[in-house]
Order: sequence, then C-alpha cells, then structure tokens
Amino acid sequence: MFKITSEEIELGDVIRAVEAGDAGAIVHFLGVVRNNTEGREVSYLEYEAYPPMAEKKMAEIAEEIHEKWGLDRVAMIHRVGRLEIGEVSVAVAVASPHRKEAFEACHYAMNRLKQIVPIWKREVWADGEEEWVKPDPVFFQSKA
Amino acid sequence: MFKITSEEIELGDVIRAVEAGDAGAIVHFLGVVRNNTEGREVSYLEYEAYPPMAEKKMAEIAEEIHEKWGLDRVAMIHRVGRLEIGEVSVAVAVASPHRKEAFEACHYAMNRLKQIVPIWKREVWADGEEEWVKPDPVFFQSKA
Amino acid sequence: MKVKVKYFAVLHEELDRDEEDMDLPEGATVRVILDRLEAEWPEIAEYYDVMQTSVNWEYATPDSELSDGDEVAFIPPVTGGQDV
Amino acid sequence: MKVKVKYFAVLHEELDRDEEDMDLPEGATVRVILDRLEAEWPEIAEYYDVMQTSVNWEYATPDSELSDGDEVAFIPPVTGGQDV
Repeated sequence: MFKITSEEIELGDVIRAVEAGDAGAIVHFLGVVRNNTEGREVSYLEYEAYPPMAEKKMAEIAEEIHEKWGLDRVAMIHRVGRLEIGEVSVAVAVASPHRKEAFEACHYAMNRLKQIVPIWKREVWADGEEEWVKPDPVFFQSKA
Repeated sequence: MFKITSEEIELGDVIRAVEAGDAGAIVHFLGVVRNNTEGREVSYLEYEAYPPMAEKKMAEIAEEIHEKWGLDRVAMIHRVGRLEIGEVSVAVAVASPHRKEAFEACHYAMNRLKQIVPIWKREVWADGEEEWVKPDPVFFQSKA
Repeated sequence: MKVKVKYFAVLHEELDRDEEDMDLPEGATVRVILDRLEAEWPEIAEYYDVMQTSVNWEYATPDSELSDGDEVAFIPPVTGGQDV
Repeated sequence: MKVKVKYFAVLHEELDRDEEDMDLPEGATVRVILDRLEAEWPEIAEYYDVMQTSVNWEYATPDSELSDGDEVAFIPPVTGGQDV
C-alpha cells in the first residue's frame, strides 16, 4: 500500500498491509506533528502532495528495498491537509522474517521518502507566521 | 511502561505510552508469531516469563537508552501464555524528536530485550512435537 | 502541442494557481516553461538551485524535451530531511 | 536461613515445580542449591554452560553468597536472538 490521504491515519493502516504468516518482525514508523520546531512553538501544519507522483515514488522505494533486502512487505501512507499537534503525518511499516532487516529497511524507507517523494510541509507558528519548510540538501540541483 | 502481560497486546499500547508533544518520530517494533521456524510449520507458541525480573530488566534497558541517546520515552510489553500464529508477542516503542535516534534506540531495545530479559518461548509444531527454543550464544556462561 | 503544468507549495502560492494547460512549440524543453514563468514572476529564478522538475511523474531536467500531453511539475524543496 | 528458588522453562518442566522454599546453611552460595538439584536430577549439569542465575532479580553467579529471604532463580537460555 502506497497512499496519499486526507483522512486521519489509523495505527493499524500500514501494519495490516504488511502482516503475513512468515513475518515475525514488523517495524513501524510514525511521524507525529511536534509542538515545536527548533524551539519555536508550532500551531499546526499543512501538508501538500503531488499524489500520483508521490505514490509512484513510494512504490519505487519499495522496489529498492526488495533489491537491497529481498523484502516485499512495505507500506507507506502520508497524510495531506491541515494536521494538528500530535496527529500522525506519515506511517511506514516493513515486515520481515527477522528484525534486523525490518529495522534497516524501515529506516531506509523513511530517509528515501524524505528525499524523493514530493510532499511539502508548511509550518504555521503560534505567533501567526507561516512558511514552507527549508530544503533537504539532497535536493539542491541547478537549473543549468 | 515495562510490562509482562497475559492479555492480548493492542497496537496502541506502547505507542500511547511514549507519545509526547515534542516527539516527532515514533519507532514501533512488533514481534509476531510466525507460521514456521526455519521451514518447520508452527502450530502455536507458549511464552513464560519471570515477571518482576523481566520488568526490572526492561527498565534497565530504558536507562541504557537514556544514557546512549538521551531519550526518555521507551515502552516495552511482552505477552506470556499461549499465542496463536499472527498474534503479537512483544511490542516496543521509542519516541524521539528525530527519527534516526528513534530507529537506533528501538533496534537496540529489541536486541537487549532478547539478551537480558528472562522470557522463554516454547514452540509447538504442527507435527505435535514441542521444545524450548535454543539459546542465544550471548547466554553461554559456565557454572565454574 | 499542449502540456499540463503543475505548481506546488511556494510556487502554487506565488503563481496563485496549482495547474494550467500550456501551448508549446514542438520540441520545446522544460526550460521554455521556466522562461515563461520567469517573465511573469522573476523571483522564480531564486528557486532554480533548489527546485526539481518532473515530467510524467518522473524526475527530469530543464533540458528534457516535452511531448504533447505530458504532465510537467515544478517541485520546490521537499520536506526537510532533518525533522522527524 | 531460608531462600525462595524459582525454576523456568526446561527446569520448571524437568523438576516438575516452578518454585520452592529451601533451607540453607548460613553463608551458602548459589552452588549449594545447584548441588542439591544435581543430586535430584543429574542432567541439570548439561545446562550449566547455558544457564544463568539470578538473586533478587539481578544476574548473579554460582559463587554468589546468599542471605535469608533471597529469591534465587535459574534461568535457562532465553529466547534466541536470531528469531524475530
């Protein structure tokens, strides 16, 4: 399952998508809206995505995981729209017969998701200001 | 929360215990009863624990995590008794402001849990045989 | 030929639209679109170093040649890798 | 003095009890208990290399000296590190 959604993410969403009889280990990552960014109080966040490309890139990350660890059970979901403090913005689950690979692959999935999946976050601070978050250096690329 | 339980482990159990306003990342591990061990079909598992010592050792692992990563939000729960295929035997969650530390600390918690927390697993195979699982080499220690 | 162009995040905001259809000469590259946008909103040039381009949901470059019916997107920096 | 002794997993099964109170001479070590168990069930010696001992919920050794009221446990190999 590779999904952009405007609905609330439930804890079981990605878990259910990766469960299987031979999966003894499931590593599940949840990104939660924090109450601050580098000490500045956050009021809420807004996420925007390019859904078809985002879901395609999520599926590509799963292919990378298949090539690196031989694992086939990967699920990713990212929410868009307005999210309040404490709400889940992203959930990733990887199931594996053994835990080491599940931890490595889930961490890899999150890193790649931040790098190549087109999703944007706007922070709205408690003082009323707002801005799109700063770039990941990986994205620096010249037009020329 | 550090707990040995005979009740079913719910997905939210350890997550709720680590949620906090400044925790942007939660890594959640689930150990699930597999349908086979090295290819041999499993019928069900039985877990036995030494609860007071197990809970004390879990708390010590959390202290180790505090020392290594400065993280305070760690929860662990392990179920005992008869578990069917697909049921959750163990759940660990670690929350952190950033994901890297949460992945590392949760993986560490699981490795340490397998090493020092007194919990035993008996495999009952589909062919009717049963046995206590083999030792982790870390435990080899002479009486003399 | 006609292509669909999509704008996200800061571009969506500054250009005040999230997508549009654009008529382009045959053989046009992504750069032709960027030049038009720069004529409308010169500050877009400040984003060139941190902005990605996609054609039909795949990362591309300003030199990528376009075909009729393509979907082009300009992708300003994605959520920072540091947080969460 | 009196100590409580607890048995788990294969020991629980082979000794057919999960705990018992044991009277020991003052200054006795864990080894005194192991010797008594070995007299009852000689095969326990095969587990010495893979078995841990605890006193009052803390890992100990056969040489650990015991006090009245201590809780001693014999901890056969814990769930393998490989699976899950």
